[in-house]
Amino acid sequence: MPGDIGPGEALAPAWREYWMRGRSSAGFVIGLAVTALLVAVALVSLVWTPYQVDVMDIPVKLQAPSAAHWLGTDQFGRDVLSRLMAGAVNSIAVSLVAVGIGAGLGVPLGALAAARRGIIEEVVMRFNDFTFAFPALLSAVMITAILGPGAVNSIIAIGIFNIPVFARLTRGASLSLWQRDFVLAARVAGKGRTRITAEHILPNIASLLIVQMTIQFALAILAEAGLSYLGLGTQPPAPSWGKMLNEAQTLMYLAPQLAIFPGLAIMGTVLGLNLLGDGLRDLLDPRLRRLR
Amino acid sequence: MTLLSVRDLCVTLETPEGPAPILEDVGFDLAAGGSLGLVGESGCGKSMTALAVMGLLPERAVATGEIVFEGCNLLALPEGALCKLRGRRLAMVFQEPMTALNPVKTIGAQVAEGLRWHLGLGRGEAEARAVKLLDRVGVPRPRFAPGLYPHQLSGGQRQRVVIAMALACDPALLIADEPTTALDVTSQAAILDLLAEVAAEAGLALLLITHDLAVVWQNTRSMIVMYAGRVVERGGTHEVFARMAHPYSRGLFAASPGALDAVLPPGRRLAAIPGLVPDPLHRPAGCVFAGRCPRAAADCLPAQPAERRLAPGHAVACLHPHLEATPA
Amino acid sequence: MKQLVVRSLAAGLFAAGLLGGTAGAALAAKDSLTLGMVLEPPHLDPTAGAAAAIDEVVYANIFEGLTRIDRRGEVQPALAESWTISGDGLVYTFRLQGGVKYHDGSDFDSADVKFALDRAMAEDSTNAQKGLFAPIASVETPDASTVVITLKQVAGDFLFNLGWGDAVIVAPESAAENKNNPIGTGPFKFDRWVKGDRVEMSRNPDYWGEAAGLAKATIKIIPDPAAATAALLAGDVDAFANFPAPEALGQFENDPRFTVAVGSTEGETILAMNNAGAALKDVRVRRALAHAIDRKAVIDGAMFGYGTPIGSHFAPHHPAYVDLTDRYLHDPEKAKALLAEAGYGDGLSLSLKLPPPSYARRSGEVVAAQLAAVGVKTEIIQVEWAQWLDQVFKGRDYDLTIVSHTEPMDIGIYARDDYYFNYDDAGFKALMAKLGATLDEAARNGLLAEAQEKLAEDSVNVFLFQFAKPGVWNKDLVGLWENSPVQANDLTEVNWKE
Amino acid sequence: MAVFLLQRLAAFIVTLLVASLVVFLVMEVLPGDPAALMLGVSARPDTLAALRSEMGLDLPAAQRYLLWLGGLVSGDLGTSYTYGVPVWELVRERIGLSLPLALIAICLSTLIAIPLGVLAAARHNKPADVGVMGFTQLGVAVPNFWFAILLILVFAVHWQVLPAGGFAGWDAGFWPALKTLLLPAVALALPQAAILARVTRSSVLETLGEDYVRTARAKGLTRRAALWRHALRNALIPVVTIMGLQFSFLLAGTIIIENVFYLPGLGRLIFQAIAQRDLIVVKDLVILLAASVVAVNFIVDLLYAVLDPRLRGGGHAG
Amino acid sequence: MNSTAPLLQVEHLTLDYRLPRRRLFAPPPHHRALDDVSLTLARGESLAVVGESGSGKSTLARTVLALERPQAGRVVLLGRDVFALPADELRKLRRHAQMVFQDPYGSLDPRRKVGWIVAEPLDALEQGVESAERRARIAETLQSVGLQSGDADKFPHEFSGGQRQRIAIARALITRPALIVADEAVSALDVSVQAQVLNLLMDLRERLGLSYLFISHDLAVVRQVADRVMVLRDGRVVEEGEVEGLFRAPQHPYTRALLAAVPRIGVPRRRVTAAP
Repeated sequence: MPGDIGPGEALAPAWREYWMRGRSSAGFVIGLAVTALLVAVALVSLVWTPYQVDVMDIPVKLQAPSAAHWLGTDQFGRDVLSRLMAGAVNSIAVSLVAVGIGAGLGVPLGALAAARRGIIEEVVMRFNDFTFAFPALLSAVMITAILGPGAVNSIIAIGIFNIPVFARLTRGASLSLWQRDFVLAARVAGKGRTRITAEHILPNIASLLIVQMTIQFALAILAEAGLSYLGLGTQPPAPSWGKMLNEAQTLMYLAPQLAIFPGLAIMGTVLGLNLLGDGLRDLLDPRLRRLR
Repeated sequence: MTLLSVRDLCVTLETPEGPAPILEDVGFDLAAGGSLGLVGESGCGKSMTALAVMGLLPERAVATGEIVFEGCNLLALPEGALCKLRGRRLAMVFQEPMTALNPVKTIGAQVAEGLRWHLGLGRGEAEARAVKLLDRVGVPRPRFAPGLYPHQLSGGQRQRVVIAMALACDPALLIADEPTTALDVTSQAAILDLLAEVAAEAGLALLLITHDLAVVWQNTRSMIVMYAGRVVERGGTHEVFARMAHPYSRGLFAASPGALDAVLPPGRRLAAIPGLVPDPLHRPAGCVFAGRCPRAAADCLPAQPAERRLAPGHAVACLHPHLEATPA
Repeated sequence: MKQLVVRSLAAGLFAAGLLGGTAGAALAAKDSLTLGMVLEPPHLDPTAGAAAAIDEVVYANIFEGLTRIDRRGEVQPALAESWTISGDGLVYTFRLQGGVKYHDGSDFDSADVKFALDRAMAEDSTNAQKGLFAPIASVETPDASTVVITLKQVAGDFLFNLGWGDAVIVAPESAAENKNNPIGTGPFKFDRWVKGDRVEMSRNPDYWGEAAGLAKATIKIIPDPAAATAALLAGDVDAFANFPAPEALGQFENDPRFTVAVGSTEGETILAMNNAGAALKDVRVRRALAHAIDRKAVIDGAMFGYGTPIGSHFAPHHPAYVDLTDRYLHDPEKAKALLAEAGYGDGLSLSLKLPPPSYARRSGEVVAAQLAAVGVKTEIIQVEWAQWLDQVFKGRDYDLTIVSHTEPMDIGIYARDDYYFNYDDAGFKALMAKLGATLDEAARNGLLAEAQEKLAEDSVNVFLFQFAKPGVWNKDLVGLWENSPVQANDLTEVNWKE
Repeated sequence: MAVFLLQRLAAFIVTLLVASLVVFLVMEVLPGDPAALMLGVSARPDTLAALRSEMGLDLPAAQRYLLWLGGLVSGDLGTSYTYGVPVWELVRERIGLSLPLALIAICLSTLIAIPLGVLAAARHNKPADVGVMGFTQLGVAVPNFWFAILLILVFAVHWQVLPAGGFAGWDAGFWPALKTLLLPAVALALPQAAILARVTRSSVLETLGEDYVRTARAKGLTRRAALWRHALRNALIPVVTIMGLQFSFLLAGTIIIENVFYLPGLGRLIFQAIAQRDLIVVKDLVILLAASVVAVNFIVDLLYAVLDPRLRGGGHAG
Repeated sequence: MNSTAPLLQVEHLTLDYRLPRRRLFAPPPHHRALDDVSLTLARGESLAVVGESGSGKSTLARTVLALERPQAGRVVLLGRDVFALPADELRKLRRHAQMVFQDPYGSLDPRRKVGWIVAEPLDALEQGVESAERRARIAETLQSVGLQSGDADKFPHEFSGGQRQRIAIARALITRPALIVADEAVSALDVSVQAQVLNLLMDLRERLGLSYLFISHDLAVVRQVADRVMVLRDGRVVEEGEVEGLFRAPQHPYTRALLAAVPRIGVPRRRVTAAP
């Protein structure tokens, strides 16, 4: 929540400056607020939800929003609000790990390609082209066909397709940094490529990576929803927004709220993360007008 | 006859930290067919002056004062009328020939564009004129077909194309903003020669912006020296060089390694100006140069020194100017 | 809520300027029908595949057998005009219909029958129900309109079995091409198959029997329940004989444009258990699970009330049915007690593998919730059919699964060796052998009742409900089957009201 | 340029070869026996064996790979296990839907996105810009399958002006067929349009800051003329890249959208084929899709050369 | 180390850059950046390399510091052939040769504090420098280039271009090298600041006995700081000599054209014919 971070003296000067600048951007503030809300809701749902997430109460199924059930109930009489809240945990967890896999493998690969050039770069880039040649969703469908559907496997599927994104970005940004004089200076100073990568390249692309991570995070949430919608993602009874949409689709005519609320949740989250990403980009490095 | 008369030009730039004064009370005159050198270091506002005259200031900049060109105040003109003047009566050559040309259009089309736009010539006629212009600036057919793209030319050749574009509609004033800074020394000289030639031929006035005193000395009849957004010295080029009255002008002169056609004895140091140019947001109330000035006194601090006439056509904004001749 | 949401959505999208075109609801021509179906047949040869969808398109419409099963599930003459059975029940003599032609104009005679049956029985046959023909010893054709089939042993349901889609009569000239260009003798001719979308057929003018009421029938494949709902509402299809979204039925019932008919099927939906599993081999555990399940809640939750509770593996509409639903009443306390007795008082973890259909997935969720209430933790694993066949059916690598056994009169599966339930009971096998050798109706029914009792007693599986067949169609449409004694969409008698 | 293209071509072939191997191996480890699936639960082992040998599943893996690859090279895609028809026939039927759908979606998104993006850039920080950016933020955030559901709800169910799904077929006439593709195309196009509009905007903004635009303004061109004559073509270069990238996303999008609208297209065919273990169809389709992605990017490379003379080669004159 | 041997000896250096292929089956074309370049630099001597863009002067600078590998020729620093040395030996040698770059904005890592930047060669090249000594060396070096020791805790963006160039010089000095390669070290600076930095370079040379390999396109600057001048054109040495002699009586027509093109105060402009 924006109010939580006051213009306190405790903040480092740079962060304080960022905060002062960030506060003036409406998009950034909204994005930060939405993201913070999402995280807060997810955390709260771990200890408390209005109703138990998985407990069915079939007699009260498909109720419209009411005082008892703010967002109504689903086809098993479960409380939609509670499931949405718990679904946030699922979305965050899946996306976080998937983006973690993507960045964790993609960044080193990209950095390696930029640092070593030659055959290593060629191999990394061919791998990139190769994964890129398959529409991500198609590959995710195949991966889940082999490994079976499930949250873990959808994480793997989404994660794999984040690797080339980060590898490509890291390589591109690193290559231009390798042309910079301060890297040349470090080479003159006798530093090896690995050390230069760690001490100069990565710190300088960190903000770019952070921005890309928020974007990929948003995309991962969409991807998870899509996979769950196709029945390949999170498995019941664990709540997932995509799964909820899938289940709600045939009930659209009886209980449109069942389809509307999870859709809004996904949209709102992605919107918030994108706004946050844009805001961060402008904030951390206004010159980074990366293509989206 | 005065072609261009700039009076009390102030330009303020909106920045996140507040409005920054870039130009303060800049004024000068340029006669038809005359040549004026605008010299100063980076950040002194010389390029901003050129852009103000062209009406191409960045969106965040606000200009006040008067820029009277051929009798009308450009700052008061609506955008449409300005467009009719730009490229037609006013033309400009930029510093970076590498980026000043559109990479996806042929040089012929780019030179012809102004002709078609302002004079309404047809494609064929405009291109025929473009070929003549390119020939004039030293990019002749058949070695350089008008169908070439900018990336197929060297830096010097591109700058010639830019000059051809500027000359296309016979302007009355040509503004050249550091036209040779990005070029190799041999191309530099050739481009300066070309500019002087075409200006003389067409009788157009030249406003030459540069950081190089020697370029001003060789190419202009009068000059102004700018420092931190203000004019500190002005006059006929030869008069100013003969007696560089402002301590800044003199410091600049002494610091230029090639200023004197003599070699300092081994071990002798250049006369560096100590300190830094003040940041536009934190300019001192008094003389902007006082902080770095060897002659500064207490009276320099309270208020901006008014311009003082030293000789006909030679004025300086300093309370303690050098009155002796420049050591040569 | 609903109206409000839809209106504001409509307004929003209209404002966005996305609306193009005008209302163009063309009136359905009165002699053609578009019937929705969930699964697309992989091909159109009923003698070479197990998919119910094949029969649902071609059976009784394009292909016919010697006998046919009518809408009440009774055996009727078809290509065989009549038959006689020898006293020992081993020799069947069929008299064939005269003047029957295939759609390609060739004539039908007894040689075709022999060809078709021999082909199905052959060593390299790829007939999915080869077992149907197992009792046959020989097929002979004394003349062009007579077929004599001799059996190895008495088979009580032989005539019924000949009415299956897998036993239809095909011609030697066209048999090889039937997968894509089915040539049969039925009242409809195959026109074309736009794969992934629809199968089109039209009235066979040369049909030997009474001509079909419809000039044209299109079977449209709509795999998604939501899309099915939308397609009906939008008038893209006229009928769904087996509508896949029970949750939406209430809405169609309230809509004067539609008729909703809930019929019965041969589908027993069961929570199948691996009787050889570490915990599940203990009958107390199996009984505990049976007590843990509230069938009513499963039917309400998963099927929106459509379905009949069953207590054994038997269809309630069958004369031999015994109601055993009170054998294991919903009683969580008793379930816990039984589990404790079996040594699982601290809980039990089981896998629950669910195939794709929504009845299985939804029932699975309800079942999992109910089992959780008695301390049985289930891990739901959703599988595709291919995986289900591989892992559950063939590999028997599962604890629990939910599936509907849709074949008619299939209680015999419990007597099969190595069947996926791992229920290996000599007593039951003996019972089935005895049934196979019994022809007398009353005696058969007695044996069947005994078999039902036995399965319930051993709590082999948790028997959930008999699958309902919710049909939704345009109120002006008559003649569609309400029940589904065999997997078929017999369109012979379908017509539009005047 | 020609060398560059040949090198790309070689890289593409290698990519496709590797892809074919990977796809083949993936299909090998895919659990589930296609023969068992076709014959169902009552099948007997001898029946299964007969079918497996009919389908060629009893050959060693390496031999099957080479047979398949050889078939691909000679244009023979093999025969579908389930449908029993040549895969090429299936593809031909479906591509008549998927390709027009993708093209309509691309056209639609381009027609929406580029003007919006240019408008936003031209009115940088003005209300029009803020509005366009808001729209694009929403467009990027909306899951396309959800948007598709909303479209059905409004246009097919509420107003009943457009069909809820299905494909009339081109033989039903151009307009009826187009009508059935309209909603799917819109659902596919909107998120793409949002992304494209953002790219266009930032690209145009970037080129508007270039020196040559200032040069054009110094020639007397109005802001608008400088934008259309000088900034746009340069700005289109990154836009074309993104359009190339989008093709891949569009293919992925069709898998979901074709499911929502029950369209018999390639996306659903592949989804179905995976479920039915029609391995040959899956393998062929994956390779075809990969090849089309690669081909589209090849076309993008060619387009670059059209847009950017610097890539056309030709050395320095003089 | 033999003290009579020259500090740096470059022998017949030839370096090609590969260009993209133009035809598939032809070998890729080369651009010859350095063509048989030789030079000798004595201790305490300052040699300027001048030339226009593309003349190969920056490539020469990088090759001397073993940042590029030539196709032919040797670079001998302090008697050791840098391209024949194993990697760790080369690293040890690096502390004797450091570099100052053209762009004072690009040559300092914006994410690092000045102290870290200045100490970088020390950290990389000299093992076991204690933190107190390290601090002292940073402070001392900063002071020697006219900055304050407290500046070590600031970031580069808090400094002006001239000050940044001082930081870059401090970084080059911290390992107390014998040779400094200055690649256009003052050409990005304004005239008044340029004079400050040139003066600093001259002071340091006197105080520390440094040798400079001074790469520049600006003949006027070169004249101020160099003992000897070497003129490069298209990768080849066209003329070399004592600075005074070369400026007063250039032998090669290209050198003459270069000199003639420099604008000078007090000398009326005369038409030059640009060298083709």
